Amino acid sequence: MLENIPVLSCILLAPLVGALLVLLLPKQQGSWHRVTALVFSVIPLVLTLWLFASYQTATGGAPYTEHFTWLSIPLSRDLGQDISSMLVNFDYHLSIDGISLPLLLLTSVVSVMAAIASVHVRKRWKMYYALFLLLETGMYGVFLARDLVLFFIFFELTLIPMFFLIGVWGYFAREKAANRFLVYNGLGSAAMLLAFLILIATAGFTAVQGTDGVQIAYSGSYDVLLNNIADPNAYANMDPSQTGDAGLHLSEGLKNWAFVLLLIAFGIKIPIFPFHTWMLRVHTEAPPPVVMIHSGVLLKMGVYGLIRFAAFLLPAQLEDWSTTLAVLGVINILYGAVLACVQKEFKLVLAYSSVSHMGIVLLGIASLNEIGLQGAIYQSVSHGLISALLFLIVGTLYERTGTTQIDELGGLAKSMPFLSGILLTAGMASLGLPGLSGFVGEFLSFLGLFGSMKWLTAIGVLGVLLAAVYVLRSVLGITFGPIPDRWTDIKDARFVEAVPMIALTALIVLLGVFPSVMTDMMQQGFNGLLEQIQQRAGG
Amino acid sequence: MSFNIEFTGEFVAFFSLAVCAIVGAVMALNFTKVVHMALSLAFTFIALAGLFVVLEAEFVAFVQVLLYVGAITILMIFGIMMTKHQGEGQEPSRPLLETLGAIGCLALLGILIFAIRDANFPADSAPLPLDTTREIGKLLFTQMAVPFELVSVLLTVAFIGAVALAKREEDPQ
Amino acid sequence: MNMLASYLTLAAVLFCIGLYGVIVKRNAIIVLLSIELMLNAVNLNLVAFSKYGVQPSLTGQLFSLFTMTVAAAEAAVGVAILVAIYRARASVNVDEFDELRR
Amino acid sequence: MTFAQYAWLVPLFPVAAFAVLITLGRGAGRQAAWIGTLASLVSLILSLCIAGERLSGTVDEYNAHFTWLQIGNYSLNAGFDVTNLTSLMLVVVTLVSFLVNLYSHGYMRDDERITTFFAYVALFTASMLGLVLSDNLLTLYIFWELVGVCSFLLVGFWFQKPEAKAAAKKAFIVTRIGDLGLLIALLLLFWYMPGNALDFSSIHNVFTTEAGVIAGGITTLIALLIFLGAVGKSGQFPLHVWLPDAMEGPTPISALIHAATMVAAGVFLVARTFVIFQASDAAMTTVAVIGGFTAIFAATIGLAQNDIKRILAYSTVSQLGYMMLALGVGSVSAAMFHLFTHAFFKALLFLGAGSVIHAVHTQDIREMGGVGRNMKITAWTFGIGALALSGIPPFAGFWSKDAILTAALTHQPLLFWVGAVTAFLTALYMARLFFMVFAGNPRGEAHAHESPAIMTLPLIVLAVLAVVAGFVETPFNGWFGEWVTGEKPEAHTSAMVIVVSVAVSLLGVYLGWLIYAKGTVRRDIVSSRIPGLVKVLENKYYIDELYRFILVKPLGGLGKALAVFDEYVVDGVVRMAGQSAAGLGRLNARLQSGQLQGYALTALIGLVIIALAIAGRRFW
Repeated sequence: MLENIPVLSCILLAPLVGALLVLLLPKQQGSWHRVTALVFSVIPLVLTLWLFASYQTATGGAPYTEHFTWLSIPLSRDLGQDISSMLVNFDYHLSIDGISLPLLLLTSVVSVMAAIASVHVRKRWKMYYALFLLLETGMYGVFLARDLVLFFIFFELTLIPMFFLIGVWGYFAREKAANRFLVYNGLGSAAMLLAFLILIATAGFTAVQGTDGVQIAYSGSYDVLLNNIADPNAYANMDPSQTGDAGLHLSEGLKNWAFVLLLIAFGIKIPIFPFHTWMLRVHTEAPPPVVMIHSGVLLKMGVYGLIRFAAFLLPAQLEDWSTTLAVLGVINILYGAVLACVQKEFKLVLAYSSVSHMGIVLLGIASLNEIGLQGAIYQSVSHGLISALLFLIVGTLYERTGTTQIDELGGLAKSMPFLSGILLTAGMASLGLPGLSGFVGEFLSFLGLFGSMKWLTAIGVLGVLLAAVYVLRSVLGITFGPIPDRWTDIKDARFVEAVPMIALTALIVLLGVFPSVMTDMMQQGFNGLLEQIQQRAGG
Repeated sequence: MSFNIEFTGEFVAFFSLAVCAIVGAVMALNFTKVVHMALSLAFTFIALAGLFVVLEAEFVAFVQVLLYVGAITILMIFGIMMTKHQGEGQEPSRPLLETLGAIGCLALLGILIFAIRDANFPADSAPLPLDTTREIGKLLFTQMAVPFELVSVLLTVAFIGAVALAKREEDPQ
Repeated sequence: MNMLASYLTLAAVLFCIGLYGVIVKRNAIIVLLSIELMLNAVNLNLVAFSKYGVQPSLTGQLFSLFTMTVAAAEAAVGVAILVAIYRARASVNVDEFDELRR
Repeated sequence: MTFAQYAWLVPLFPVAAFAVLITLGRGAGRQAAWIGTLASLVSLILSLCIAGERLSGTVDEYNAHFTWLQIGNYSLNAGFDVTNLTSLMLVVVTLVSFLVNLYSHGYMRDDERITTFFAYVALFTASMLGLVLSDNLLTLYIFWELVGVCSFLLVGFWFQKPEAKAAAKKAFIVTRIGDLGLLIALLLLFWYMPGNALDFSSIHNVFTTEAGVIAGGITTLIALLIFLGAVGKSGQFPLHVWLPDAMEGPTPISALIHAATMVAAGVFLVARTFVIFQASDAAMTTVAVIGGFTAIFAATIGLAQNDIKRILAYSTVSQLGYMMLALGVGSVSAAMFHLFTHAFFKALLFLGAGSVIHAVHTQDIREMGGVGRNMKITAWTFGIGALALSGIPPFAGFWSKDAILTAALTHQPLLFWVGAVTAFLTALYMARLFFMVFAGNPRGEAHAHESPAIMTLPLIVLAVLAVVAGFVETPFNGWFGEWVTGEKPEAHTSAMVIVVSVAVSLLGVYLGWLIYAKGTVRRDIVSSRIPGLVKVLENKYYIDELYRFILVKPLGGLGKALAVFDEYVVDGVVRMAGQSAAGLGRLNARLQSGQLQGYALTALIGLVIIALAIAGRRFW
């Protein structure tokens, strides 16, 4: 029954429909908007869960793929003798595999939780929920799209709602944070666009022999690019002296440029060391539900992009750059951790800890083996859940106390035992306690990288120690110690706040105890890349 | 540039009319009174009409006189008369704009002349039909009927628009 | 040097003078007139090509007619706008029209 | 069917108890706490069955595992082993845990978070049981960390005390340093072991039968890193600093940590991976030296402390040093034997101390005295524990200490003398503790009274064990060592060891009696002559201060420096770029004057430039 329904499109479009519906609802009915947003966030969750349950590692995402040409523009370049037509195609191509499905799942879970957590939003619900749902569409699109142009569109689509969500509903310096966000990500997008153009212009075409000549079609299709770049006999890889056209040759130099551009583009999103400052502001200034999305999902878009485009399309360059990537990862880990140790603002601690954790993801990618790569994705998912949980707590805390300064808080375990327990659990997950999801991601990343770069791993492992320092310092600072008088009467989490916390905690525990629920699936996703790397190693 | 110019009748006519046109245009920019400027430009338009005659485009020349000299210049003069022009001649100079404008225009001129000189034009030309006016009329109502109609619509719209724009706005009450 | 080049050069000169007027003159009416001059320079080109072009035909003349019509329409609307602006701001100086900035 | 097949149930009962208790939370009444006790009793019974089965010697070692995580060709397993060693540890852990559970019903009676307490204890026990049962290093590491976090939770149980908060933090972070070593050792082993195997039987095979598969340097490195983990957990020098501070937790927890769960993990780990150490002489020497040094070092500190629990804590550090010493000189059986006996008498001592604290509401021994008059059971049992710890025959501690000293004498005579001196010091500080607390006249205001039966019952049980546990292995009977390690122990009938060990212990006790009970020797005999020494000892050799000075401060400084760097350099560059862009924007905004003619001019210039560019192409 469900086989005939375009599931992926439904996932993609449900939030969009929700957004339109929210816009149509009368302004006064705040709760209607909330319910609508929640319902239209739950639909994709149900669908992704169904996908997850029915996903067969043998067939991969093929049964769910949706592909048709959306726009086709003829190019009136002077055609050669045997070329019948030249087209630029814009494809609508959605698919999933073992890499995108976990992230899709993460997106839907975090979205629902953030939608629930949005109860604290106090003004302009209508616009808030409309933008929120639009943001969701963008995120699903990013993880579903298999066309470079489509990916780019969705990637950009996340920027706009985020900009307004930060700028309108944030805290005091919200406009500044929103601007910073837009500037950095705009820069990243520019780099990405350039890289995509290089790739499409050189390797993104198919030549089909028709009855009246060769039909050449340019498109951003990921599969086409993947085949063309991997195939040494493809036009893009042939020596220009053979083809006589220097402009279309994807030379090693050009590949390098494309890789670096992609690294910058996604490095800003992840964020990699010198590009991380925008993220700090977003973490501190954006409203907590938005940070849940941001830290939980948006940063992972960078990881996903890096793996999907930089690693899969240009594995040779990834290999050349892997040491750099690992060094950057180690810098991220230690830099973020050391800075997290001295922050006075809890949200900044979390922001720097995100920097540190994303460094571990980089290590996983740089390891170039299946353990590390899976570790990278696993760590992404796990960090998504953990930081979503942490910011959920931050939101609740701020709602009660009006501050997130560690010095001003303290002893909250007395008045809010439930919240403190969850906070402690989340902190433990964040510092990589076995039995919680953070450990598996960290362990796999380190294990993978250790196979290729021992010393760097040994240095990077220090980050785990520093994680203990900053997590305990901040979490204990908030929950332990004597309680100031003004916090003795604050109430513990309400039911509506407790539900997402329990759900996220349960997921974190589940992933920590049974990691194989996800790793089997991811294994299939990485097969292609690993084959290529092994081929290069062999040849 | 080869200077072996044949002093044909056409050349003499062209040369003198061209001088008139340029002088008229230059003067138009140099006068201080707006009315003088407009009249000077009218002179240029007439010279151009003469050039059209030289180019065997009598009908165009006729329309040129009718339209530019007769209509547009008069329209402009009406415009001048409907608006006040105090402080003419004592414009604050805008040296940057003027210098850059002059440099830009001269550069454009240089490029254009360079391009014209560089281009390869056919040496001889096929003769045009003798009665160009008739031929134009035929063309206008056959091959060019649609553009012609479009232009008439445009004129009508412009007319109505001009009326609507220039009409004194009535009080809302 | 054949005649076509001479006509084109003349047209270029007139065009540039018109352009200079558009850029430099403050009085809106002169600006409008300068635009007319530029259009006329183009007309001259069209007519010259109509006689000396690669394929001499009447199309050039026809197009110059169309251009004139458009010019007339433009002049009419232009003057109308000018009058309207003058009513509002009591000035016809282009450098005082900076509505685009706001 | 054998009981061993169901060994996985042993940790599962406490886990279930934890889940139930933490879900019920404060809402459940005090009686809910019995769930935890019941679970540990069931575990104890099952452990006893398993151990009994192993004692009968009729069943083979049992192993069961499953694939926890399969990644490509690599697989990470989880499973459990039932051997003599693990069954012994199971019994020790469950027994101590059960007794502590019982005791806590009395000790924690008035705490409002009693259910939480029992939940944590259950989780703690479960983690330790999991650690003991693990059949490979990864699973062990997982439980190892869980043990760490549970001890953190329990040390910080009274979270409102700033000292408890600091101690919990310190315990977690310091042990984490050791954990890092273990983690790196794990990574090394994974990539160097043939077949990426991490289970102990493969490790055993590789390092005993296929020696040379892993290079010597790497072996030493792995061994030392594993040892680093053990150093952290077992409170060896230089990572011992957390253990005395961990006394901020409730006293039953101290008993649990010091006797059976947390600190034993380090010794157990080294014993479990002993083949790796055996493959590297350097590692063995390091273990022995660190162990010996820690033993004497902690004993000297113990002499000068005034907090009853801290004295016991340093004695634990010292005794763990003994165990490491035993391992370092190659005697697993002696180490495990001492671990076994130590578990009982140290639990006894802590619970006894808890009973005293419960009665007099202070931990400072200078404010106690004469407690023994009103607390007969506590005093007697505590005395038995103290004698056992001091190594007075025929108490358990004597036999195990004797085994260690014998092993030391045969392999590293120098360390034997270190051990002997430590034995003297141990006897001395235990005598000091005992006499200052129980003998003489009351110095404090509080009126001591005997603790309720639920607290004294565990004391009595442990006291009995502290007497008899030593007889499982005596110089005349090597049964225990053979059972645990599977190897015939070396014949050790060195009369000299027995004589020396008994002599120094008795000397220590006698000296203590002279100073602190009889008063014939003045107490300030040392402090008046060498005040500096006492001060150094009282301040624990300034190790904490040293760490603060060379680690904590620089880290904070580095963090602050980096924060400035981040704010002004990383962000500053961006800000500068941003501001220059904004400046450019302002410049452009001035160009955006609204002047039509300006726009036209710009367009013209642009056109000219483009035309020039196009035309210019012809010339080059």
